[in-house]
Amino acid sequence: MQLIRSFEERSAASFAEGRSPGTCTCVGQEASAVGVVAALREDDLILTNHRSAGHLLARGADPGRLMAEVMGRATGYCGGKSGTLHVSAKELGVILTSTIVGGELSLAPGVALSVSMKGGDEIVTCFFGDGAACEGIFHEALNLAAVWKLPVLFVCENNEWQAFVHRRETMLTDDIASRASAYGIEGRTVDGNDVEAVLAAATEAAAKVRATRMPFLLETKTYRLRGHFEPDDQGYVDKAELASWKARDPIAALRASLLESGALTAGGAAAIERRVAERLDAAFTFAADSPWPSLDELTTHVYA
Amino acid sequence: MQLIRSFEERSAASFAEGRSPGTCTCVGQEASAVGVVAALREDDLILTNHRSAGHLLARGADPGRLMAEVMGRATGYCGGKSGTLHVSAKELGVILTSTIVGGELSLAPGVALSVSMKGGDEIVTCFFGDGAACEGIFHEALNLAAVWKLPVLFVCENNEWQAFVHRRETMLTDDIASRASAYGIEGRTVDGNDVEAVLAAATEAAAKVRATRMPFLLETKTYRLRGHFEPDDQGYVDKAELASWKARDPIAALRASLLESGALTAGGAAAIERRVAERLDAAFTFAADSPWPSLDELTTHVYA
Amino acid sequence: MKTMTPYDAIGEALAEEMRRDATVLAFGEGIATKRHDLVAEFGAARIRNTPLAEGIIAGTAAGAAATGLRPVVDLLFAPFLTFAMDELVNSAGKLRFLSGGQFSFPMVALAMTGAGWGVGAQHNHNVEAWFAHSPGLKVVMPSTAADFKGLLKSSIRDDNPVAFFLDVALLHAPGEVPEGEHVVPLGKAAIRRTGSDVTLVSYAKTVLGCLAAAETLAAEGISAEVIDLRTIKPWDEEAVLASVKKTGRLVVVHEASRTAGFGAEIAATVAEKAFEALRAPIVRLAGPDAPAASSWVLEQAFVPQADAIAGAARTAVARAMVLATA
Amino acid sequence: MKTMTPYDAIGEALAEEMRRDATVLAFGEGIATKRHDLVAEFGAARIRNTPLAEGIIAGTAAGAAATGLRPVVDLLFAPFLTFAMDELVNSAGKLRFLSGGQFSFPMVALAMTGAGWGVGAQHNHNVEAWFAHSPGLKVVMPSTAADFKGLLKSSIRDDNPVAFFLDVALLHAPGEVPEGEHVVPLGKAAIRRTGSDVTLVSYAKTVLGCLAAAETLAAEGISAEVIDLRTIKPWDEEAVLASVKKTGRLVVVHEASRTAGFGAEIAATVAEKAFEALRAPIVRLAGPDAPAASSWVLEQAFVPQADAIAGAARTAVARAMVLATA
Ligand SMILES: Cc1ncc(C[n+]2csc(CCOP(=O)(O)OP(=O)(O)O)c2C)c(N)n1
Ligand SMILES: Cc1ncc(C[n+]2csc(CCOP(=O)(O)OP(=O)(O)O)c2C)c(N)n1
Ligand SMILES: [Mg+2]
Ligand SMILES: [Mg+2]
Repeated sequence: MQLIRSFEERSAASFAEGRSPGTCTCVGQEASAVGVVAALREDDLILTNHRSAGHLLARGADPGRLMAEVMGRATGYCGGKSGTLHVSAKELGVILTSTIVGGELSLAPGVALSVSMKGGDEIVTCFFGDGAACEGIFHEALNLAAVWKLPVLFVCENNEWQAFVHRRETMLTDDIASRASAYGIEGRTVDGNDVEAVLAAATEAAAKVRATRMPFLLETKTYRLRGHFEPDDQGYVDKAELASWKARDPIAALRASLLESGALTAGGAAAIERRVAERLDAAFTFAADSPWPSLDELTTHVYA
Repeated sequence: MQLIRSFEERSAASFAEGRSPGTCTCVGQEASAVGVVAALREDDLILTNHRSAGHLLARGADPGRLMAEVMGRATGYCGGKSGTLHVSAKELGVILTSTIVGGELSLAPGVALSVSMKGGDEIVTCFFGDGAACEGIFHEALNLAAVWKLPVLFVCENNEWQAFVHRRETMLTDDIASRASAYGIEGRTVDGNDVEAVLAAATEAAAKVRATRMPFLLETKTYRLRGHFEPDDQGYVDKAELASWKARDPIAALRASLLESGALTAGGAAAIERRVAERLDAAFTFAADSPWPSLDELTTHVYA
Repeated sequence: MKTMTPYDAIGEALAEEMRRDATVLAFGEGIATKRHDLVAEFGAARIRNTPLAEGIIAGTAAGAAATGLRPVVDLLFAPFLTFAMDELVNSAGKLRFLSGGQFSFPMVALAMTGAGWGVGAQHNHNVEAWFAHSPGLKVVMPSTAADFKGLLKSSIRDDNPVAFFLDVALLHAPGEVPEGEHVVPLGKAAIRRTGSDVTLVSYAKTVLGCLAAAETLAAEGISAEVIDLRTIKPWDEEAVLASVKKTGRLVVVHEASRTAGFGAEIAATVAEKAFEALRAPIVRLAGPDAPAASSWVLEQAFVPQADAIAGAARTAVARAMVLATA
Repeated sequence: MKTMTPYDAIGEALAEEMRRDATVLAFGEGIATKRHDLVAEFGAARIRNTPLAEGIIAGTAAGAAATGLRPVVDLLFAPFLTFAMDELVNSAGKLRFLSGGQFSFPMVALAMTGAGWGVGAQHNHNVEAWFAHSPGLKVVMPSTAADFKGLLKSSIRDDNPVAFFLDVALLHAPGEVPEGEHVVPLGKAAIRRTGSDVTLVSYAKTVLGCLAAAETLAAEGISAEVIDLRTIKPWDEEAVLASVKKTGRLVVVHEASRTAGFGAEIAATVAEKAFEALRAPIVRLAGPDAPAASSWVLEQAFVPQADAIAGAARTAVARAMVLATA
């Protein structure tokens, strides 16, 4: 979680200094990413979206290659062609990332169909936002996955915002998980800022999907603490709402609880921060020193 | 109801004789159309779909102009440009008919928005099928109408079929009305073959929409007694299922109950059939004798 | 040779490819109902009916294609593709490139279109040019039963997403198909008739109009070459340029609306690459810039007819003579 | 004259038209957040945020337009239009025709596109040709701040659905806008520079490349005419044909991918209607047949540059001289 947080904060700072393009950071949502990804098997597949750094890093992505991709360099996961918004890393099982909101939902059932037809027992996890849950493709994807009995763990990271529109402006209900019943499947809402709770809920949900080969809709309630896309002064955000969520920062909460239980010492926490900082120093240097793609790449990878 | 039934049966016969193009008949679904339309005010607006003859005739459409449209004649409601699948009759308040499944759902909220912005107390009724309820636009339309508080009476005519696919192959749930809760609105299911029940439910639902300016999802459970689109031998239809619904024919049921209660005599019933037959004789003759559109019409009405 | 309709040729292509390759499967709204022979042979897992939702049908095909399957999806009529554009264009068309080549999308999307059924512009809209303008996709539109079969087999084997358009007017008209394995490569035009005075380039139903026009013209001593593109993207530039360099005159014919139709691409390419060979203005004959009406008479009038094609060819030949003697 | 960005010019056009006509309203994903000055003046009913669902945004606009309102919808980026194609193409584009003229659809759909933000092909895809090929729609793509304002006002007043594309590279670059009422008619090109040797036709950001190329060419004694189409559909055929009849040479430039791009329509029309005037092959300069990459260097290289435009013009002028002396 600290690695994700620091990666995103450095990414924002690097943007502010004009050294890298803007990104959609997941600051505040780290517990959701880490809790869910930790509940998966290594051979399970993941689909994510424009706000992907948490999912990728939780899955073990190299921060250097990730930042290189953000910067559009040849050494990035996608050779610089993706940039920040559609980073896939097939070697990690993080595939088919689309920045079209709802794109991940449209693709996940097909990936699960491949798994099913091969007879494997892997499951497919699909991360999407509360905004994506407003797109028609959400409805189509959940319904098809239910009718075809496809092993998809749908994870809605409900962060209360859809770019510059508050979730409350887009739906009358509070929960998205409760929509599961419309498709005849199970759903559940969990505190997305409590990494232990997310891990427990995701572990249970993943086990159900694996055993029943039926989709499951898990909703993690969390909050986007930075803006939508750097730069974003969040001038449109209600200050009280933001403050109340800042007070529930998932990393601060985990640190406090670990310190209290004695599982972590102050020295240990500092050591983690130091290690993260060192790793990110190296990563950002690697990225910034990486070459640009050659102009031949304009037309490669268009046709197979 | 008899007019609709006879219109559709003659239309099918006329197709079989090569005198008119194929159509999507609504045989078996007359009670749903008549019950709902009778519950509306004359200034309420209606959107329908490919299976529209019932809605149009219930609203008072001239069977001659309707058949002329099916036949692609200049005297049809749309000058023959629509043909059977997208008949609108603005003069009757039956507007924006689309044969794209889900098209009616995409347009209805905008019509209701116009009504709302003008401050009128009309409501908008949108007829669609159980198949349309699988399209993403169903989800988007109900959600937008709910969030924007638009006066739309959504009427799902659940006839168990989506062209050549049984509804059970397309969803795990039995009811569509229960999806209303996902959007924070009210929904209700009614026996779509019982015209009195439909009228009562639609009257109540329409009153709620008119009073609250909130959408409502009404589901009429009915059955497509002829095939999807003429010709259709229904070879793929389960015989027992078809028979059980034939036994619940809405017109036969109504006739029996009216005869029993004494509200209708055998002579009265025969008189109705005779009047309908005369009217349709004239209508089909009018249509068949009507001129084709002139070739100039190829490029008229493209741009305003 | 055997005689069969394109509809049956498609069924045969599907069956053969499913037999050959266990990763091939097909799904769509009613395909399992309509092609029950395939269900009988390959089972319900490989021929599936779907919910009525084109977006997720196409998206599921794309997700499956990227992870080891070769799906064929039946999206019924071309205007319904409007509900599947994100999945076809943004996902299948672009995610190979945006991922730096990590994925490929071997899939085929079938869609009917064209005049012939009298059901109007929401079933009949020739949008092959949209897909030709969308990078990463291939586009096929056959005119003969043999090509329906052979091109579908190639499309299924191709590692790219293919939009495969079925002209409804052709679908149930029997034609000859070679016995045994019959594969037609993508991107190769067929010269349906050789000629030396004027080149008629077309695809799908209007190829028949070109052939009829060529017949008429022959009787008048005008020798027309008829090229059936078969694949719209990649299209066989070489064959068309070679023909125009020989004849000096080009008439391009398609049913799709003229404005920004694929005929414009053909004409523009020739105006750039065979300019010196041209002895007359390039003529495009195409549907009007209007939706298609249902009314039978209007629907038929929408499609460029043999008479008009012959007329355009005659004018081209005459004009060239004037220019040559000027 | 005052100086403002196209982004602000759009705001001004919206405000003026909303003041003038109470049926004008605007909605989209975040428009009420971003344009809070309009909310303040016109109220929350006329400037609305929407759920994240492009299909129903466009469909609601179509339904409202047919029943008395004049909606402007902000669909953000052009690739998101893929979720709104049914509503724009099948409903707004066709239901007027299919209903025999019972409805009209006075609505505007705004979408950004083009290189400039480094976010790749799912935000940057120039699809104006799709809409030009879709009957019933108009298509606008301005290059100057004044035109952004004046063409948006005309689009709002037009009784047809208009797809209005905003080139992101231009959106925040200040330019001059006339004071007071400023309306630019749809369908009229602007001659940005007159010339006699070669015609450069373009729209949106590549107009700037053409102007820079014309400058370079002038220094070499080559006189280039630069035409900014501004409206893609209906496009100003007359202006282009008149220019080509004068210069005898045509270079068409746009950022959209070359294959079946709108440049093909322009080239094909000229090859048909001004054939005898042509003194050199028609050249199209366009983006490659590939998605746009995010990486800055690749994104920039996608767009035809002034050097290449000047080069093409030089070749055209030289070739024509060769032909003339042959
Ligand atoms: C189809 C589509 N519409 C709009 C956008 C622009 N956009 C990018 S992210 C975003 C908000 C997404 O909200 P949500 O799904 O809740 O995800 P979050 O950003 O909150 O993680 C929007 C509107 C897009 N990328 N794709
Ligand atoms: C978007 C779209 N997909 C497919 C079709 C073809 N089609 C026409 S009617 C129909 C079945 C519709 O089922 P339903 O919505 O239940 O209505 P019903 O026909 O049963 O009244 C289908 C698949 C279409 N017209 N539009
Ligand atoms: Mg969100
Ligand atoms: Mg049905």
